[in-house]
Amino acid sequence: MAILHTINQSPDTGNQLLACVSRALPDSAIILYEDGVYAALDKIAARPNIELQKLDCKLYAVRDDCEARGLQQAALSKMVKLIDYPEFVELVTQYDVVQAWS
Amino acid sequence: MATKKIMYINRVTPHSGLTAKESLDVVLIGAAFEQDVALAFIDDGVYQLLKDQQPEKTGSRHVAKSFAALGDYDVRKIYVEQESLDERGLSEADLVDLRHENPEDDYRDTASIRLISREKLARLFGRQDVLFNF
Amino acid sequence: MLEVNGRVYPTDEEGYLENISDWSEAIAEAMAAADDIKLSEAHWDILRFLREYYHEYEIAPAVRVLTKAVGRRLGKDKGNSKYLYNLFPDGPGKQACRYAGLPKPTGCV
Amino acid sequence: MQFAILINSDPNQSPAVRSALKFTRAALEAGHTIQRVFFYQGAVTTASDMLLPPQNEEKVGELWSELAEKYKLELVVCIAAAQRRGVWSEAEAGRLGYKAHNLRADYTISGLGQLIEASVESDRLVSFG
Repeated sequence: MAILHTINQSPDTGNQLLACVSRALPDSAIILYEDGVYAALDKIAARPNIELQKLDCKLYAVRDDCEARGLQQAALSKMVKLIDYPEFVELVTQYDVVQAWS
Repeated sequence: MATKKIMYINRVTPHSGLTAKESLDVVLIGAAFEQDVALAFIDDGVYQLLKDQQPEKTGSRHVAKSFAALGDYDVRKIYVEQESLDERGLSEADLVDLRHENPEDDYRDTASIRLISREKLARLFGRQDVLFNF
Repeated sequence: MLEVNGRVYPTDEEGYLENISDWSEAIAEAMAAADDIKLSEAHWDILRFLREYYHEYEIAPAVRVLTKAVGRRLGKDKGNSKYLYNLFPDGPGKQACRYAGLPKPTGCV
Repeated sequence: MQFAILINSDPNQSPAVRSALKFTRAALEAGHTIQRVFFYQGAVTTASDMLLPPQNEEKVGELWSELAEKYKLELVVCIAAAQRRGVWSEAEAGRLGYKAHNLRADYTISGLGQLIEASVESDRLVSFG
């Protein structure tokens, strides 16, 4: 039973991302959206404690939310795949349950 | 109606707004639907279960007191993450004692709180049909 | 609003007391009288039980929970909905909680 | 697949109401169905007809109405959360003696049971905010 995690907070606003990363299992995926996309910045993704590159799970960020915030694709971690809402929907159908961190 | 595994994950402090109370409201109303229900307290959510809270000092609601009624609502599985307690210097002795009558054991009075490791709880999340986060 | 012995107590539009601390036995009797009910010792058992339950848990229990909790604490002969509905025909959750000065039961909305 | 949508955050404090709208629209356009959209906690103010943002800002409550009309969506506002935050249907306001009411057309006020029912009867619960 694989989990789709969603994160909508900047890692420096709350501790959603840390809470998620410390509990994410290898077969799960993480979608960063709204302010959650700031974690896709290469520099932040690589921070100690976060270290998204060490996670085995798949990482996605919502393209509109990145572009709205002026995050250029070149500045984002290579680990992160940009998605649009139809792909967000598709991912929800592929995973067994959604863990929407609050 | 089908029976699903529903877990309510509580991750916020109890006195900073309505969230803890509004989370409990969902649990209490949901109890009438006779689903397979569990609560989990992780991160700052473990503060919700601290005993000796005196919310009347600040005019907030006493959710810890209300949790004690969960047994009457047939909510019997209350998971508390061990690491979240450890990180805050807390132990089970600091928490309210929640109890229920266990229908699988001749309705014997049974403790509802189960300490669970972060890793096991993370696996348990994946075995649910529905996750509510508050 | 509810007037008892010359004093006026604020209630919400459904007749629940706004301040739980305003409650007295005279208030319960006045609420019951307005519904043409004379409170018996059997009614008082339930009302006292509800007061204690609320004091302990800060929850006005829904009828299903009330039934079970009464059965456990006051005996199985009282912990069934027929017995409770006989005492409180408008619904033991709502009516008994109102007489006991509690808010509307959780689970009624 | 059938989804239940839960939205928790105040539309003036968080983009959650808007993100949920985008998700719901994408799901419907992909041929999925929406069991119910449930507005809880701060999100209930989405349903107020008496919010007046400046003219250059979108009314997200209205966008939901448009989507609801097009796809016959059920938009349900939690009664307990709504009463706390001043969102009233004409019927509820009348019953409790308030003169004003502000629930937008296309939204209904109901209990938390609707949220539980939607989450049990759909394939996935997706929460925002």
